[in-house]
Amino acid sequence: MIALLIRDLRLATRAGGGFGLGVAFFLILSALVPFGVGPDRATLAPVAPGILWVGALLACLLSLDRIFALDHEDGSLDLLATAPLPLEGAVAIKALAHWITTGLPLVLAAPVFGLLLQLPGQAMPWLVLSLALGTPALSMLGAFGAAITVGLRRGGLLLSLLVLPLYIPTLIFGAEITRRGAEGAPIATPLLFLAGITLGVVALIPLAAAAALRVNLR
Amino acid sequence: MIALLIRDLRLATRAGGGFGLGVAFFLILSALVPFGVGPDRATLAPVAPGILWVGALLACLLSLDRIFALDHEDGSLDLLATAPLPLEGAVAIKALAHWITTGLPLVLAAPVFGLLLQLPGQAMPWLVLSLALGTPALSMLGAFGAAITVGLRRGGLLLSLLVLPLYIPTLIFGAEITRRGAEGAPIATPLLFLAGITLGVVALIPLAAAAALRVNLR
Amino acid sequence: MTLLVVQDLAVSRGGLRTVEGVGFSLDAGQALILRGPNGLGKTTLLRCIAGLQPPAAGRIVIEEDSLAYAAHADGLKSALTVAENMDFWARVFGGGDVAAALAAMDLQALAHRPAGALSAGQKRRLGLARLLVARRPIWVLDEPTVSLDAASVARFAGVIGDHLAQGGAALIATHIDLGLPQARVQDLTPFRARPGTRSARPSGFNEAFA
Amino acid sequence: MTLLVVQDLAVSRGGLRTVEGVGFSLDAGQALILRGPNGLGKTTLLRCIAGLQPPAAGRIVIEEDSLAYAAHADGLKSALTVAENMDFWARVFGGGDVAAALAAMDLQALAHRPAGALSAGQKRRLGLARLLVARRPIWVLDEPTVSLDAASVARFAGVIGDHLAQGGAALIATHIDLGLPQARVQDLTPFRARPGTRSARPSGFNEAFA
Amino acid sequence: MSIWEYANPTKFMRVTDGALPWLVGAAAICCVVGVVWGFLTPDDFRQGSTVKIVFLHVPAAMMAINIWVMMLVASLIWIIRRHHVSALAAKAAAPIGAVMTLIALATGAIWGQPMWGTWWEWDPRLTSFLILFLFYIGYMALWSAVEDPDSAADLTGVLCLVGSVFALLSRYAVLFWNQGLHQGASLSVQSGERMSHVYRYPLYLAMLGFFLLFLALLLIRTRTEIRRRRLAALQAREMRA
Amino acid sequence: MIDLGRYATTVLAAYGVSLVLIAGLVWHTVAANARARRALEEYERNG
Ligand code: HEM
Ligand SMILES: Nc1ncnc2c1ncn2[C@@H]1O[C@H](COP(=O)(O)OP(=O)(O)OP(=O)(O)O)[C@@H](O)[C@H]1O
Ligand SMILES: Nc1ncnc2c1ncn2[C@@H]1O[C@H](COP(=O)(O)OP(=O)(O)OP(=O)(O)O)[C@@H](O)[C@H]1O
Ligand SMILES: [Mg+2]
Ligand SMILES: [Mg+2]
Repeated sequence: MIALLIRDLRLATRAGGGFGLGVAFFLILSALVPFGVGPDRATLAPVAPGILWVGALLACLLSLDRIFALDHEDGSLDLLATAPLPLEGAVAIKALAHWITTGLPLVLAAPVFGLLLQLPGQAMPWLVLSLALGTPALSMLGAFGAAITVGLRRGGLLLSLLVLPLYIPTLIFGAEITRRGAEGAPIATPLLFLAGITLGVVALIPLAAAAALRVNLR
Repeated sequence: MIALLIRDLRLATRAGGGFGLGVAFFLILSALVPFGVGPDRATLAPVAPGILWVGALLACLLSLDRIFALDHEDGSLDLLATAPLPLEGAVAIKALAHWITTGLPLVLAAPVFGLLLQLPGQAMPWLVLSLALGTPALSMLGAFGAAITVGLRRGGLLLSLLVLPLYIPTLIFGAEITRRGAEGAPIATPLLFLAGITLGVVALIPLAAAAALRVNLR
Repeated sequence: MTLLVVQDLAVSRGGLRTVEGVGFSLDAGQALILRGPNGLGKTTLLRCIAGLQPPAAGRIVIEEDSLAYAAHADGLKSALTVAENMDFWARVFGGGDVAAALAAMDLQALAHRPAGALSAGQKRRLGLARLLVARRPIWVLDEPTVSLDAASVARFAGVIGDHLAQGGAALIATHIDLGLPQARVQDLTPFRARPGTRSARPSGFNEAFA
Repeated sequence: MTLLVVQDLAVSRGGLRTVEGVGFSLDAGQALILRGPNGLGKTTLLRCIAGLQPPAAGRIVIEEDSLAYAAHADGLKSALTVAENMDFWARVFGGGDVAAALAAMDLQALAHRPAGALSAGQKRRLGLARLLVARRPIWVLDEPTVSLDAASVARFAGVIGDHLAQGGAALIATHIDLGLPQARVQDLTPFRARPGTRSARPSGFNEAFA
Repeated sequence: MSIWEYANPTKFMRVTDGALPWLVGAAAICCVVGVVWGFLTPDDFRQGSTVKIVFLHVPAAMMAINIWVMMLVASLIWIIRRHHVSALAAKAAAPIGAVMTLIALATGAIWGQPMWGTWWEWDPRLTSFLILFLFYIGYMALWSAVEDPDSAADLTGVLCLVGSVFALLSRYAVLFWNQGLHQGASLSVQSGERMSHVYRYPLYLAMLGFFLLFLALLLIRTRTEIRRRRLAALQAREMRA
Repeated sequence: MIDLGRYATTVLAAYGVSLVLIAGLVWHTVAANARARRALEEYERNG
């Protein structure tokens, strides 16, 4: 299991491995939105929490297909399935590796992008907290979508289509936390919900993902 | 050339070919943004043109890697390069096929998404017009980015990173047209610029893309 | 000691049976070579035995986690070096001496080269070296010598011989001669699922309503 | 008539020369088989002749658009049927009788099967059938018979024979016997770029400042 | 005789062959009578003639949800007992459900224009329907993307399970999200009880009609899928020959 | 024709859209069914 985690992280940091590209994408998106929307603080500030969360979600989404597709292509996945690891564990580890290479950098870099989008200062800690709580769920759900589409050529967009509706509750609560944080409103309820979703997802989705993977390996 | 166009379109409409998934992604994005930003018309309407354009751009972006990556993987690209087609022509055709399967549906479906984001009615025609003018440039620039990243494993996010800055001018003028349309302001200048950009891109980028492709095939 | 027993096995691919009625058993120290024309169903049969797809009929008796499968794709990461690739599989399969495996397949000189920068035959050798660190008694090999030159084929035959001598077993699908005199050869052609007869019925879904 | 002349060719891969000083010429009706151990540089040499990478030194004289290259990857679209795949390549290369090509490689029965649902050997046969619709005099083939069974190898040897008889030529890298008695065989081993000597210097960038 | 015997395609075909004409007739009568009757009801004092839309809107909305539930049940049957007919029934139901969702959305949007002065409002109920529509689309896209029919059934089954959980979750999330922010235009005006008899009976009839219509279409589509499977199997058999 | 008052377009549009959608669905269902049946019958006759 640890060997798998180390390998995935090592692959991500190798040339072309895509480490940090999630952050870069997030940066570009945060930079693009003002171009599309216009630069005034009055227009930007109210939508900043939402845009930041949508951006984080898209940055996650773009790298999802790598979770299994490459391993499937080069045959590693077949070999992993015959290895003495439970497939559920392998799925969870791969989702974890995805989170470490994509979600974690986003969490750490989020305040910078908050600045770009004129997010009020007092919302920053909440932005970081909500991302830290929510992104593991995004990675895990993404792994599920990736497992479902892995056999299919060009699963890319289909993957997005399947995964995005699953992201909605996380997105709603995450953005709500940040927005309430910006307004100084109480955030206990959405925080609880978000934590609950993440826990549930991390506990149960590996089973579904492993089942889907087994079907696709047939 | 026509054989190539027909093959690409046929592949797109086959099972898993991804036709219409661009629109689906656009739909999902338009549906997600309000979840992030909040449901009020007052917050949504002013950012709608920008969000719509950013959404169209991302929908395009997500399907870019398919332009060459699949052909590279299965060796078709090597064979195409040794075929009696000018590579520039092949690139242009593949960009055209990408536009027909991704850009065109976006243009046609845009008004519906405008509704979701509370875009004022009088802006609709301008939204459609600006997308119709701008998306060919997006496809062509995307083909260039795809050509540059084709050899690289996991070019996906790198591709986004390279292409997004190239998209900025198109995005600015496209969103500006829509925004001015919503306010009833004159739109001649950005329209001209947008048309100019698209023309220039379509005429010149195939050369650059073919050159990049040749390097990557070495 | 019998490591693998296959009884009256039928496998299906794309909803259609490919071979049926296949039966054999594999004892420690034995190698069995499966032959048959292209498209007969050898790959499907091996995947089924490796547990990657369910059989359409029949039984496969095998101890859990006793099998190492080498498919056509080698499962190599082109960004990792040869040694890193091997290390990973050694750790996943719990053990195995990487250096010895590399030496056995003559890959020491390439140990620090990224796997993507190997030639076709070198990649294949690396894929086969993985078997040595998997420490599994049964090797299931699908056309293992594709792209290998004559010297490498001989070297690999030696590796298989050692494995058998240590009480292992090997099940190999191949079209070319491996130079393994001790191996039994089974031609699968007679087991082709016959069309027209009931037995060639589409597998599953109430036999396509026969 | 001479179709291809190679003079004093050196090719490099990953910034390092693999073979050098290679020279041969290929006339109409001739076949040349290149042999050499794994990793020598056969694939690199063939890609260079196919125009996919520039030579490090030496000359390749060949008419434009007179060459069909079959690499290890077959360039098949798994979502398209066998016939659609062939149609496409036939139209790109301007001509060629698809039905005849499919018949020559015994693929008629599979014409309407998606290429993704073929076995390894069937895919390979389809990849080779493409040569027949390309209508190019020179065939450059990199291990063409990988995964083929004995009957298919013989069939393919027949196809090459016909091609040569019609004034074509073939340049083939392979490790196994193709059953082409009329072919010349050239062993590339003596042309291995020697390390240490000046000639093995890294290719390009002013010979790495040599 | 157990209900599972209908999982035998031959039996299913035979039984539905006899039942279909009756079902189609009943569906047609109920739909036409219900909707026309609804169309002829007098105007509401507050909503004017727009109240007539309710006879399409409510049955469609009801079916949109129920069809997803039916798909969930069918998927579970497939996953647990592996009855092919039920997997195919789930596949056949999805497009019907998607169209029903679309009708509810479209009539709602058209209705919203005079009532709320806007085509679209991010009201929780409307939003939930949009999300439901997305789930339908994803489900159908997955079916069409997977080539092997049994794998497709397995994968869509898993998706349907997970999707159902998340559809419910989304419903609560959306309610939470739009709490107190909304302009209060959500006109769940009259609950069924308070609805006057003039509207109630045609509404019930239209609901019955939509339900029967769904059943009829479902059976026909399932039969289509079964035939397709058989044809594919026969063709594959011949190809191998 | 009954009087729909000032909401005539709204009501008619709602009915129109629904009708078109349902008609489309029914047509698709019936056509696909007929196609599948014909294909299968033809196949069983020939082979
Ligand atoms: C655009 C989207 C709309 C959607 C998705 C939608 C959805 C729904 C749903 C799910 C129901 C519940 C059906 C049931 O519980 O059986 C419903 C009922 C209803 N809707 Fe809509 N609706 C929309 C717009 C509207 C508009 C604009 C109006 C009127 C101004 C409206 C009026 C009603 C009425 C009167 C009912 C019946 C309430 C009841 O029986 O309790 N809806 N709608
Ligand atoms: N997805 C599929 N749908 C239908 N038929 C398939 C599918 N995949 C493979 N087949 C068919 O199943 C048969 C068995 O394939 P398999 O790959 O097991 O053959 P094989 O014996 O390994 O052949 P080879 O020697 O060429 O590798 C082939 O005839 C092939 O055409
Ligand atoms: N990207 C690379 N960087 C460095 N060296 C490379 C790279 N790719 C290939 N090589 C080396 O170049 C040499 C020639 O490779 P090539 O693929 O041409 O060999 P080959 O003769 O075709 O061998 P085989 O019979 O195994 O296919 C090999 O030793 C290989 O290790
Ligand atoms: Mg095989
Ligand atoms: Mg080679």
